[in-house]
Amino acid sequence: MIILAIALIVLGLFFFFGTSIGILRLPDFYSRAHAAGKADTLSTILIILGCALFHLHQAHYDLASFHVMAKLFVIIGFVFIGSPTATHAIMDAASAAGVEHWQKKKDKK
Amino acid sequence: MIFGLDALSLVLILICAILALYIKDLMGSVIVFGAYSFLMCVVWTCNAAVDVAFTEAAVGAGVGTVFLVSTIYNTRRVDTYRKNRVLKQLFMFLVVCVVGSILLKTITDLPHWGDAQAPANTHVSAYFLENSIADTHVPNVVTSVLADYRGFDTMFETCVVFVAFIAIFALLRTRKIPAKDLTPPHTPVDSLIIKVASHLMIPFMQLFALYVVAHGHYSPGGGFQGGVILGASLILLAISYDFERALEYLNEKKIILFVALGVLIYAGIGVICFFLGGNFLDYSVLSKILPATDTIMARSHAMLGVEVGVALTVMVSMYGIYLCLSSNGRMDKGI
Amino acid sequence: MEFIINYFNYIIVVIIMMIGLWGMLALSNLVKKLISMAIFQTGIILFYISMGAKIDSSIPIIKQAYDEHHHPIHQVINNADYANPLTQILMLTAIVVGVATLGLGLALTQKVYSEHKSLNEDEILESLS
Amino acid sequence: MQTISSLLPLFVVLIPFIGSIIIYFSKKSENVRETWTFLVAALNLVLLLKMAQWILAGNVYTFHIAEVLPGLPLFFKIDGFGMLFACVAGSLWIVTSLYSIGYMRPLKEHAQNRYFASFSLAISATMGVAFSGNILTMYLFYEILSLSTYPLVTHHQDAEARGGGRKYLTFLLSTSIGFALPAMIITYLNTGTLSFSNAGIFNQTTDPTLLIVLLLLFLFGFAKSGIMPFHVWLPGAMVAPTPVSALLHAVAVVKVGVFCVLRILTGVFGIELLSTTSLSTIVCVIASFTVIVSSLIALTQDNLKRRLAFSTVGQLSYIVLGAGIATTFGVVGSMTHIAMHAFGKITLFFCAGAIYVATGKKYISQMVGLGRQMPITMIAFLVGSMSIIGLPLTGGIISKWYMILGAMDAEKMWILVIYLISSLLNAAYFLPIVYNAFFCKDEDAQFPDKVKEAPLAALLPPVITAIGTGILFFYPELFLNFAKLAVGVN
Amino acid sequence: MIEQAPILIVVTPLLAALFITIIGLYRPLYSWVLTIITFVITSIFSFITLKKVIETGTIRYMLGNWPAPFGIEYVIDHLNALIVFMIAVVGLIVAIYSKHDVKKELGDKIPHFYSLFTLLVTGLLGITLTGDAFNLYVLLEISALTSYALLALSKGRAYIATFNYLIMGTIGACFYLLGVGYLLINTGSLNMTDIFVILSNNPTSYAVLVAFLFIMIGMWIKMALFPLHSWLPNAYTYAPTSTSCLLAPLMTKVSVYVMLRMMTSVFNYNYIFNVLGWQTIIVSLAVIAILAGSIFALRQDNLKKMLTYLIVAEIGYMVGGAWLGNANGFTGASYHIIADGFMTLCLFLAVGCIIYKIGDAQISSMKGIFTKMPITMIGFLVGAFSMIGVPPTCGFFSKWYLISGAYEAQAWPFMVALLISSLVNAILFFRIIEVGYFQAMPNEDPEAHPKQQKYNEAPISMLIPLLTTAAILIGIGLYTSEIVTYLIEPFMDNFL
Repeated sequence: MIILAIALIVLGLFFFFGTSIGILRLPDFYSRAHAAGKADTLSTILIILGCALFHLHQAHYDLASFHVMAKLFVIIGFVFIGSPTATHAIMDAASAAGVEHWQKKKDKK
Repeated sequence: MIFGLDALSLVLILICAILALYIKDLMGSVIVFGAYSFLMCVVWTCNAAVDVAFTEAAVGAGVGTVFLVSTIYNTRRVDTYRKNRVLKQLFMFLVVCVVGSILLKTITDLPHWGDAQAPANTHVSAYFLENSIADTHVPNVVTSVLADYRGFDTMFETCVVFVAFIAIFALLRTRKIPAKDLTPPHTPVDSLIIKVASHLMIPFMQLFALYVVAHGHYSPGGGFQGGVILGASLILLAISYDFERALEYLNEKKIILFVALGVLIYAGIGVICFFLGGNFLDYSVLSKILPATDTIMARSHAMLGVEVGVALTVMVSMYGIYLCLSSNGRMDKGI
Repeated sequence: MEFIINYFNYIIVVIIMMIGLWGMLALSNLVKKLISMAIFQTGIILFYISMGAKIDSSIPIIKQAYDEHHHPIHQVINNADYANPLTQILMLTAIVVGVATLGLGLALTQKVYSEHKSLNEDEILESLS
Repeated sequence: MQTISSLLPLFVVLIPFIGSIIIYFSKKSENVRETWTFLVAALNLVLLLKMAQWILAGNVYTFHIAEVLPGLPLFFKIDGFGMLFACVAGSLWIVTSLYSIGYMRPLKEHAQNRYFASFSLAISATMGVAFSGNILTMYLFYEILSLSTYPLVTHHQDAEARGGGRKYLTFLLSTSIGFALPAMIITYLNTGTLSFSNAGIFNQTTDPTLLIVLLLLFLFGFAKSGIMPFHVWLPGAMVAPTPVSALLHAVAVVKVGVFCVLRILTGVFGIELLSTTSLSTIVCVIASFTVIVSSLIALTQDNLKRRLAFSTVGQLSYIVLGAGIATTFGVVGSMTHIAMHAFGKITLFFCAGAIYVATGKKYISQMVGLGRQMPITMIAFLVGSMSIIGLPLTGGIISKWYMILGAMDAEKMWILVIYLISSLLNAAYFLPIVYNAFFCKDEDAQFPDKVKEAPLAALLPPVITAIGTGILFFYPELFLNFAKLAVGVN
Repeated sequence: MIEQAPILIVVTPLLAALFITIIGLYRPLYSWVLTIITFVITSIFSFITLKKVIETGTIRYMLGNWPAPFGIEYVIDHLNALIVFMIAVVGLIVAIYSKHDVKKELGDKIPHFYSLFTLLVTGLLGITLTGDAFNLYVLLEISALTSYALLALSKGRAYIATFNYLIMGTIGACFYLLGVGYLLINTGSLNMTDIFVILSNNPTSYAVLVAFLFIMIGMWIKMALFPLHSWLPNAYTYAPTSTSCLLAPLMTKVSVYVMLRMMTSVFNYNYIFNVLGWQTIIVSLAVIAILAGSIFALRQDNLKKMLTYLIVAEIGYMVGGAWLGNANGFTGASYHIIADGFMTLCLFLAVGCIIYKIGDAQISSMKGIFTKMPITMIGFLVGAFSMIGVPPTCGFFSKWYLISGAYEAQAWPFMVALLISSLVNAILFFRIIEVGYFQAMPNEDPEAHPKQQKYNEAPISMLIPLLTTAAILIGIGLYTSEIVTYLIEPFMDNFL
């Protein structure tokens, strides 16, 4: 169980790493936001899940720990709804404000 | 009490603070400031001040940022005016250095960080910790001190929120047609996704807020935090839909009414107390009218009532302030 | 190292407050002034909170045991086990006061902008003189 | 010698005050207003005389108004000196108001209500000063007097009046606040009391330098006494209408100034202290300097009223000088001189005003040969100037006599010289006027026969006062007794 | 009910503010009546308290019935009972006065104005009464926020001026909070009496000095002592009339009182004067403040702005008097709080009437004002004489005590500054009196003068408060000895 928890957390951290690289490297606003939106959500959920299992294991599966786990799941739900919506809202506003899309450069000749 | 985490976030906080003042784009500095507040929450959790962290997360990072953003939305993002005020800045820097050096010199006189025997931790606060249960049956000492021992402070604190709302309302509220340059650059997005999402979220937020208010006796939280979250849910409503929809729930008159009502509940409980022969805010005498409560439980119940009043005022005033600020007082449309 | 641990918070407090103070006095943009005001206040709040911290103590919520009639069992509470509640309450108040002031300041800023069409102190003073 | 606590003093102060309010709000009808003026003035005089006989019987009136500062009340205490001054002011007030009617009506001055109102307000303040029992009370009424005479001085409300009034208030207020107030406070902190007593409230042990500083502060602080260099306001205030100048220079203002100075010298420092220390000399030097210089300036003036003003400055310093000698005779003389000079000088002013009303002439050079047209006025003028110079058959000589006696007692011969010179100077700047008026005929017949005497209301007062001056020569006891009572000799 | 009077002083206006807000939603015009009723009740309660204090001495009121260091307590001694009474009366007078003016200047914001107005007074009353250092901070913020709002309810330059005031005021409040923090970290208590006891037992450390320093600086910013005064003149000049009439007498004076309170009942008086020994520095600061205030006032041609600079000068009086370190000086300072409160009120009320009728406060536009609005000018004159220090107005007696204190402390510069400032005041006010008295007529013709200006006086509801204040000025002057013997001296016996 503890192994699973640690695995989840590590996975989440990995996606986080990807997110930050994406935000830094990707060419234009939309792709960056897309990186932020998707991978970020996923990694958050994974990490929280890992924490939940970890706490469950630490607390020897008593009632209180399930209580905590329930709370954590609620948080997951919020992130799951909130984060993509926020990303969507930002992108929508951007397009409304008329931010250019990026496309591959044609060669000069 | 993890010193490492504390120190790390403090360093980050310093960076954020400097950045927030350095960045020319106001929106950027506001966002950095939001990050600053969140890091502050971490620090306070490290210092075992969960209630403060909670409040800061809700008020400082949440609502405060919204206020700042809506002001920038109504005014201007970057000010193009450049004037050389290096001299003034240098002079102020000297002043600040003097003050800072005075303060730094005292540091060594202060008790160590985390010293349980420091006078601040022994004299009065010790009494609170040791007698809160016996006096009020409230395990969360913060709540008991907030609402009972120092309840008078809290009443005026609520009053401050009330004042802020009335002041902003009286200042900004106009019924004139907006001037040209104040109209928003683009109309807010009107998308189904956001509406559905907020539909999903708002009930839970409000439920959670009520939990925070009601459960403040036993867990972190209380009137302020719950009230701010309630206000945030309303603000979310106003953001995701438009003001007309939001004002259907709470129109202008209701807002003012409820803001006053919240404080009135608080002060009213106090007044009832001295009509029952006790001092002002002496909840114990309420046991005369509350069924089946001894004086101690009376305090506990009265605290709940007080918290409700606080929550009401805070909720509505945060919402109202947001409406005024983001629409520059026209209350027709904002972000 | 000992010294650092003992006084690190206070040093940071002083630095933060001074940054905020400097910003309030020296910057020309009104919104920046308000942000520095908030920073200044958080500095003070940090000061209070740091003075209330206790090493290896938990949050100030008494772990209370109850008997079957849900009456609290009398137990002796050790002051050192819980963080100082007093400073936290004071700072709750301070935070709320801070955000109230911030809101009012922002409202004023909007009025100033609609009056002078600028957020910059120097520019406004020039337009007045 | 008993102390009577009675309301009479309060009435004497309040009646003119209430009168002024009534007068201010009385309608534009002149008769109503003037009836009120006379009623008030007469009532006041009656009360004064009633008090006077008790005072002469050797009693002292007191009235306790209010204890404004802990252990430092506002209260009245009327002894001979205060009574003397009050009687002078009260009696001359009637004459002056009669005169102002004769002066104002033909010239059709504006805002006469305000004029008469502030007039009686000034009198009320004067009475207050005369009756005050300690420095604080005196200071209070002194300030009220300065402020209430401001509308009188600036009555014409033109640029000239504004300048005069500005000078007037600047000098009076700045000196009283800048010098008198701190002096008073320092005195209080050092002695613990401010009440006058003939013995003086300082004792010999007080630090002499402090005493000197206080003396100077007081002398210049009450600048109404016109001691140089703080006399400037006096000629400046000549822009006022003539009755006002008469009031200012003969009755109320300047006399209040010297009254205060005398009170301070006799009641606060005390004659013994003055005479034993060097203070007396300081006072004498300052005063005699003023006497000589002002008389010399008076010689050069062509405007009659300005000449009179400078002669007033000189005469005031006479009085201060008399007190400065610090012998009983000297003090008695100077106290009496207040009355004598009041009668003499007011006569002169009345005459000047009468001339102005009748002919519109202000300058001495224009008054050549005036005696033929206006004999009565000029005779009155002659009497007045005789009294000022101190010639027999007028009251002036009595007071001068006493002062000279005092100077002899003090073996200060140089003061005799001062007196002599100044009297000669007085003669030099007064007699030519009379001489020209009677014995020179005007070549360019500038006075056609239609010029007659001034109207009766303006003519009567100078005659009355002139007669009064004469009477005072034969019955000087009228005021002498008060003065003797005040210093306690018989 | 009598023993509840102390708290009722504060609670009445608080509740009233809420009711005004609610009722104002439906009946905006009732709010004026409500405000007046409120302040009548408040003044009655504060008078009861004053009487009780004189009879029985210091009253301590435990809020929530918690014992002193743990709960918040109200401490009503002789001095702050008096000041509370003054605040209530001033509130009442301005409330009556404000009727027409508010209608004219604020239009549809009347209920908000009055609820803020009432809350401001609540804050000030609380500041004066409370015995708890942190509670004082909260109330300070309430009064500050309300005053920002009230000042900014005007138009034009008021906004930026108020913004500066907001920044400076927040700095002041934060400094105070910091000082309280240092006190807390040294003593572990917030109750003033408790802190006083602990501090007088313990050896005083450098941190205590810093605490004192920061509290003082905070208060000096709030009361606009000279180098820190820059926010005051503009903020008060461009404010609505009623607002400036309320703020000018109260805000700065209450800060001065807080300074006195801190010096006497939190820190040890001996500690301040014998251990620290800053008095010479601070008295010279006060001297500079007095002179600078007078000089700046001379340079103004706007009457209201001139008065604001006079406030700065008067602050110098009080700070200097308090820091002379002897009984007379302290008496002068605390007496001058009352006296100056009413003087400033009187003058601002008069200026308000003038603005109401003439439209602006430019001195040049007051020609012939004496014949135009005589009653207003009578009130103005009384206030002016009190400022100059003409007996028997109260200004004279406060000067009396201050000068005595300066003489005892051998502080000659302070003494000279006092005298100079009274002379400057004389010049200032007689300049105005001349303008109003002489320049009635374009042509220097006295005959034409009475007819040109026609009688045009402010409404009665503005005149009555003005004349009442004028009467109060003289009344205080005549009852000086009672005030000093029964109220100020017993207060000073506590620490001198």
